[in-house]
Amino acid sequence: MAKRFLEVKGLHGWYGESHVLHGVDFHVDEGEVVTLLGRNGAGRTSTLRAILGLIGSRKGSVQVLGQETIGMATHRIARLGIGYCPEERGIFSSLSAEENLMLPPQLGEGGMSIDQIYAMFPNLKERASSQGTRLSGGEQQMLAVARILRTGARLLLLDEISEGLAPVIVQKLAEMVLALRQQGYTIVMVEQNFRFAAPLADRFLVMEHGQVIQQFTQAELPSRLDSLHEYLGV
Amino acid sequence: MSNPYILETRALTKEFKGFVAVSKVDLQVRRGSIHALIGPNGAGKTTCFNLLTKFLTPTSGQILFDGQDITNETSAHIARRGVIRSFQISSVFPHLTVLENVRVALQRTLNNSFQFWRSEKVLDQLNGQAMDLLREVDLEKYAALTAVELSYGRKRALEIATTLAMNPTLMLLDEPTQGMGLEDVDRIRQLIKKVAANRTVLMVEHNMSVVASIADTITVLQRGATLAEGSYEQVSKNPAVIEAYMGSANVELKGAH
Amino acid sequence: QISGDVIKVGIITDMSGLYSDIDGQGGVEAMRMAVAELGGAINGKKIEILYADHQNKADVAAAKAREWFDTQGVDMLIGGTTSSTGLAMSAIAREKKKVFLAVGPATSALTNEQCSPYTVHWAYDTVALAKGTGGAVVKGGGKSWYFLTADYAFGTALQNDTTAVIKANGGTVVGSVRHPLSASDFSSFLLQAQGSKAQILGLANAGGDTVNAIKAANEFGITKTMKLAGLLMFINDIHALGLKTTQGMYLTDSWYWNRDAETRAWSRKFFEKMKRMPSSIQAADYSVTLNYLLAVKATGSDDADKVLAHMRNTKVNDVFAKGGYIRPDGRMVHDMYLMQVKSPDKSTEPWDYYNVAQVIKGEDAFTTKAESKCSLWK
Amino acid sequence: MEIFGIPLQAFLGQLLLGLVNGSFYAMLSLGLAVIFGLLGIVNFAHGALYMIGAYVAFGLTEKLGIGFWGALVIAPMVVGALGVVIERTLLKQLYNIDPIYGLLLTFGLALIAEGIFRDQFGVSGQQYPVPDLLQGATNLGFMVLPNYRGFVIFASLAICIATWYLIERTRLGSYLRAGTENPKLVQAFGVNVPLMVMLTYGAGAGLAAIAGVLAAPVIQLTPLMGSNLIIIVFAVVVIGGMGSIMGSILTGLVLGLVEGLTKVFYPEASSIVVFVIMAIVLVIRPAGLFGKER
Amino acid sequence: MSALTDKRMQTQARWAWAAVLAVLLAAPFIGLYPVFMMKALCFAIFAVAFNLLLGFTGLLSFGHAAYLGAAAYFTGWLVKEAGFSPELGVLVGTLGAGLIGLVVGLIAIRRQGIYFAMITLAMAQMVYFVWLQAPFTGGEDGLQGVARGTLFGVLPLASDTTMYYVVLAIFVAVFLAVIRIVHSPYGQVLKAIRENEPRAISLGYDVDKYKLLAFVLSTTIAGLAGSLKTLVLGFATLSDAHWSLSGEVVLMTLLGGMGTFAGPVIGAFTIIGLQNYLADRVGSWVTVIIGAIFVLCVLGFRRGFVGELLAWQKRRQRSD
Ligand SMILES: Nc1ncnc2c1ncn2[C@@H]1O[C@H](COP(=O)(O)OP(=O)(O)OP(=O)(O)O)[C@@H](O)[C@H]1O
Ligand SMILES: Nc1ncnc2c1ncn2[C@@H]1O[C@H](COP(=O)(O)OP(=O)(O)OP(=O)(O)O)[C@@H](O)[C@H]1O
Ligand SMILES: CC(C)C[C@H](N)C(=O)O
Ligand SMILES: [Mg+2]
Ligand SMILES: [Mg+2]
Repeated sequence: MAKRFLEVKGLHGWYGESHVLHGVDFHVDEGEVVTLLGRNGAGRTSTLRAILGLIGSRKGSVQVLGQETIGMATHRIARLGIGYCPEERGIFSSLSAEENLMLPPQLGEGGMSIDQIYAMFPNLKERASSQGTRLSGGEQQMLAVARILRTGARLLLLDEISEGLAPVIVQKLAEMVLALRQQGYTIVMVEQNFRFAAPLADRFLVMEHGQVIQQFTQAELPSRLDSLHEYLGV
Repeated sequence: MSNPYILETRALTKEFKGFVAVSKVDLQVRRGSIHALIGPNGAGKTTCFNLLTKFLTPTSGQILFDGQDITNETSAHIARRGVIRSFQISSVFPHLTVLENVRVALQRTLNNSFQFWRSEKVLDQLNGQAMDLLREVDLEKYAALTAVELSYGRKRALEIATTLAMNPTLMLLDEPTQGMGLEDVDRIRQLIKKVAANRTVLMVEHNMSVVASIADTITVLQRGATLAEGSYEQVSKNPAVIEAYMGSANVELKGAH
Repeated sequence: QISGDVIKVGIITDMSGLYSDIDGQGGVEAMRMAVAELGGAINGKKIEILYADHQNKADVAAAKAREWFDTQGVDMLIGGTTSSTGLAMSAIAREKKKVFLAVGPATSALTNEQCSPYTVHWAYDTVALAKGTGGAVVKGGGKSWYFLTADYAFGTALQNDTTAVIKANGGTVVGSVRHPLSASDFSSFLLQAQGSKAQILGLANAGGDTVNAIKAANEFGITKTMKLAGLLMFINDIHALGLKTTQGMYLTDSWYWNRDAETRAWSRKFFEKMKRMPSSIQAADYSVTLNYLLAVKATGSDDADKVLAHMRNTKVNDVFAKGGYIRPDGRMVHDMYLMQVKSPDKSTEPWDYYNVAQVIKGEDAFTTKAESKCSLWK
Repeated sequence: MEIFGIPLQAFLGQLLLGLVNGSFYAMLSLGLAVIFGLLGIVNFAHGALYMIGAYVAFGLTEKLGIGFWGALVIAPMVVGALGVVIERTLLKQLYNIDPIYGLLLTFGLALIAEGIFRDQFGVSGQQYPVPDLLQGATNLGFMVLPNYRGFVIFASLAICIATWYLIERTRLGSYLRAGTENPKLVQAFGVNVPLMVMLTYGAGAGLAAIAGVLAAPVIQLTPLMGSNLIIIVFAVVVIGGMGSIMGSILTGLVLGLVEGLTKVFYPEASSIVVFVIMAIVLVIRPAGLFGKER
Repeated sequence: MSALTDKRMQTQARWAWAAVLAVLLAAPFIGLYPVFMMKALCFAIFAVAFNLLLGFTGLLSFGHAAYLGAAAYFTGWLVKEAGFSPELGVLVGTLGAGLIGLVVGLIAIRRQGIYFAMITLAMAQMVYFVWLQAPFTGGEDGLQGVARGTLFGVLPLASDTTMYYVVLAIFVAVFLAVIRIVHSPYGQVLKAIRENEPRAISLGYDVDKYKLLAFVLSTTIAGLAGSLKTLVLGFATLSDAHWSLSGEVVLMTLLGGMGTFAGPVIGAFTIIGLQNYLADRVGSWVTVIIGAIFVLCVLGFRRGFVGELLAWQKRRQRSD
């Protein structure tokens, strides 16, 4: 059996006084690609943020490679080998595109080289010296994904990475995810864009009201389409 | 009217420190149509919008609205002419009620916005009109809530209602369905179609299914310049567009969003 | 008839700023010495001392004075340092018809344009300083002057009064530069002064400002080309600068602790409490309190008009002044002293700093009737 | 020799003194820019920290007999430590709210510091001696320049350039810049942001203290010396635009010179010239000379 | 919140106001020192003006003393040197402050947020230096001995009690005027601008003009406070224009509750009272105490007295 990379048990999360995660349970094995599905506001982003300790407060258990992270500072959790691409992209305006790219510190072996990254996203090379937030919406999205590929993180948390990208690029991203899977990366994706996510994931989790309400594998997908339709309007 | 185009640009160009983001674009938006602006990321779509509404100043070129040169007018002026934009990220007045959100937009027509000595009760005459607009976007139930309390899709709807309140001749929508679940996408798509009945819409959109179903004309930008223009059928068959934007697996990804 | 059954005397002065050494806590102590001398009470009515810090701000002084007269029943107010506050308090006292005894303020306006029947100016004024030091320097050959002036009532008055003396003695004034009260850095003002090529740099300022100006002038080598004339210098300033820097300078003051046996005896008592010798102003604080209280005792009343009438008819004879008297314009006329700072080797003990070069008779020191613009003295 | 009817001597002299003042503006606006840049807080207490730096040096010399050079090292460390405490206990609670509260909080801190020092030292000036090594003056022909003031110019330039290099050209610097915009995210990349922020405020406070120690021998130490200066420094920052470190350094120096010039030609205006320039710059370039377009 | 509880709160507020007004009306007869009360009322006007800008427009002006000071000087000079009647002196002083506000506003409005605060502070400091050097202000000495004169040629103001009622009447008028401004069509637009400026622009509002009007209104009222203060106390000095006063008015507003109507008034009375009470007792520690209140307010009391009270009432109602 593959190693457990991430184990989430009974995770509750709050933003200030509002309780948004109500006991999330799931796990991700090393080398797996898992997609979180759900309607707007179901709590998918919050789940990713909670894994890194980025939301107001959290309770329950989140183990990364067997280590309990509740109560750990965010930067120490990240150092366990997690790369995060946030929903709102988080490009820094005081840094150039290239500085943005180079910003995240090295977390481990085997990250992509700059040349590989530029080969994948030629736009970024061209705009390398531009101020980060001057890039177009889509370029910023590319940058946000690209910069965590450099760090050697083995678990990638990708929030809506196909958002706002031209179909060509979406297609490229799909290829990229597949390639990463090939290389043994562990990936947790949040996707609105079901068609994009469908062929990529090993497993799907459906969230509703801050809980995981369904789980199934790629193989089970065809048989689940109907019930998915009900939840997601797919 | 003699001029079939509500909006025209002539060789519109924007340079950022030597980088040409928009290059000699001649855009012609036909009165009463839904016009989509698409193109790869970084093609200059948002920049174009910013130029049209004067959030950025063009490096060169001209902008004509209804045949009149508006290149040198300020943002507020242009808005008052009836060119209203929505933002890529949702933009409402969070702590005003839904009704007040719309009313603030209607208020301009009363020309009393500098009257600090009158009671705000004079604004109540606008409530009926505001409710009508909310009804149009299915928000009348929420009229008394503050805008923060709305879900994402409803915020976008509110934004459109507010925009409609300005009685815009030309609406500029920047990726109106971005970040929405499928349900909401459909709601917004229908809404756009509905409100476009008697006005012009210019929109940026990556969601091809939306574009395909409602756009009358499509302009494809690439590297700041026009690559192709025409109906969805024409444009989507254009090899250059497929190459630059749709991608090879066009057919498969068409409905990807 | 003592109002409120207690005699309240107050002082509003600089308790924390650049003039606080000259008056401040020491001034309050001097008042206490006077009260103690009368046994702390007159005819069984207790004497109470109030003090407050005006931070050299006229508005603070005026507001405090008004509040004291309105709500505290203060009978007599001593004006501590700073002319602008003095003028402000004088106006309030006049409105409230209460005794105001100006000690620290230097401006001659208190007994001139702005004289008041309720104000007596006790120790010194800018006219006396101008005639004393200004006159001595011009006569000693310093004919062309440039002023470094503190930018408020006192500086202006001192510059004007000194200018008049210089002109009368055949000298000229080539220019002036104004600096804010309590300036932090004098270097650029001094460069301006140096550009003027005048012989004498007249320092129309006081306290910490004078001390710092003199120091900076040394630092920038200005003392090599110009001679400094400190128009108002107190013993505390000499103490701060040291004799090495100040030797040979002329200055005018209303009192010197080391003048005779009587002053020495009183000063040593003061020294025990304050660990420094009294300034002329502190001595005057004592004198003014004592004379006021004596007048209250004599008239048996703290009514302003009665007490003042008595004071006007009585000579001042105490450790501060001999044979002093109050003129109709409110000036207390007494002798002034032109002094020269000793060289370090001539100084026999700590605080032994001056030789008295000349005693200026009261009649010669202050404004004359002909010069006066006071309507009360016509 | 004369320039526009002004003796060359006076002219150059005032310029040089202006440069000394400009050095202080530069150092303070630099620290302000660093703290604002990295913490998003307009540090009104900057003036107070500068004042405290000067007084700590004063105390070290008067009470402990440690000389200027020792004070120049120790005082910034003491004030830096104070900064760290302030950051940990107070500022930390303000990071996610309107930056205006940061301004108000530090304003309150400035008042507290001012009050305490006023109680201890009064408002009258204290003297701090020039270090022996830099005693005396050099006759430059057109003026006598006290050696110490020349030293101030060089020292502050060196400090400014070192800081600029650290922030704009090193990896640590890029963490700092990114951290200001989105500290949570930078932390999510594995950087220890809380530590970084704390040290930054400490360093900013230390910078102010260095300026304070350098200033101690040339001006009167008063509890108010900081707040009077900080407002001018605010104007300097607005003129330069908070966007760039280099911008604040250059603007500081240049405005010092301009002030010096004004003292030659129209002394009455010298205290307002910086503000007038600020108004003009705002009309022409609202983002400031070096500020980035919004 | 239901309409019913809303009503109930309104009635409660009415009663509270009536009680406050009664106390204010009776003040001179229940042993409150009228000069103190007048000073506090002047500062209450000042704080109310400031709050119009900070609380209701979202602009932090850190140099509001400039306008109070300007009006103080104008009125002082006009009444003392030019022989104006008090009403005319106050009127011209007030408008003069508004005019300076207009000029400063035109410059400061170009930047937002924290920059706006810094620019207003710097401009105020510039104005301060102008007063310091201008020939008619008396420099460090200030203008002293400004007589109160006779109001409209019939009502002599020399008596503190008479003057007090005049000040009180003006205060009440200003207070009501500010409520009206906030609840006017203009106020509605201001609110929208404060909430989301880019959106307001895109709706065709020329936001700079609206902000400028708010700035001018606020500075004008601040001027009124300064003019009155000069008449009450009889002097105008640099302290009226000093930055520390600008800081104090921020504190008054913050402490009382910004964005509320009663807050600034309560804040003004608290701070002025505190200063008066403490000044003789603790000396320079007053500054420390004021600073500490600032810090505490920012850290844990951002809604101020009134804001906390309202929040508490709301919470109580929800749990009802
Ligand atoms: N910063 C916040 N403060 C308070 N509530 C929040 C915050 N962020 C999210 N929420 C709430 O938490 C719930 C879950 O939000 P989350 O962003 O995790 O949803 P999601 O599934 O990612 O949806 P989306 O498709 O909109 O990104 C929503 O109800 C949302 O309103
Ligand atoms: N202010 C700016 N300064 C410098 N370059 C800019 C600026 N704004 C945009 N650009 C550049 O101009 C190009 C066009 O940007 P624009 O935002 O218009 O793209 P877009 O077509 O909207 O793309 P997307 O679909 O990804 O949002 C991009 O390469 C971007 O980096
Ligand atoms: C005590 C003095 C230094 C005060 C000064 N002579 C003045 O009148 O302002
Ligand atoms: Mg999400
Ligand atoms: Mg875009």
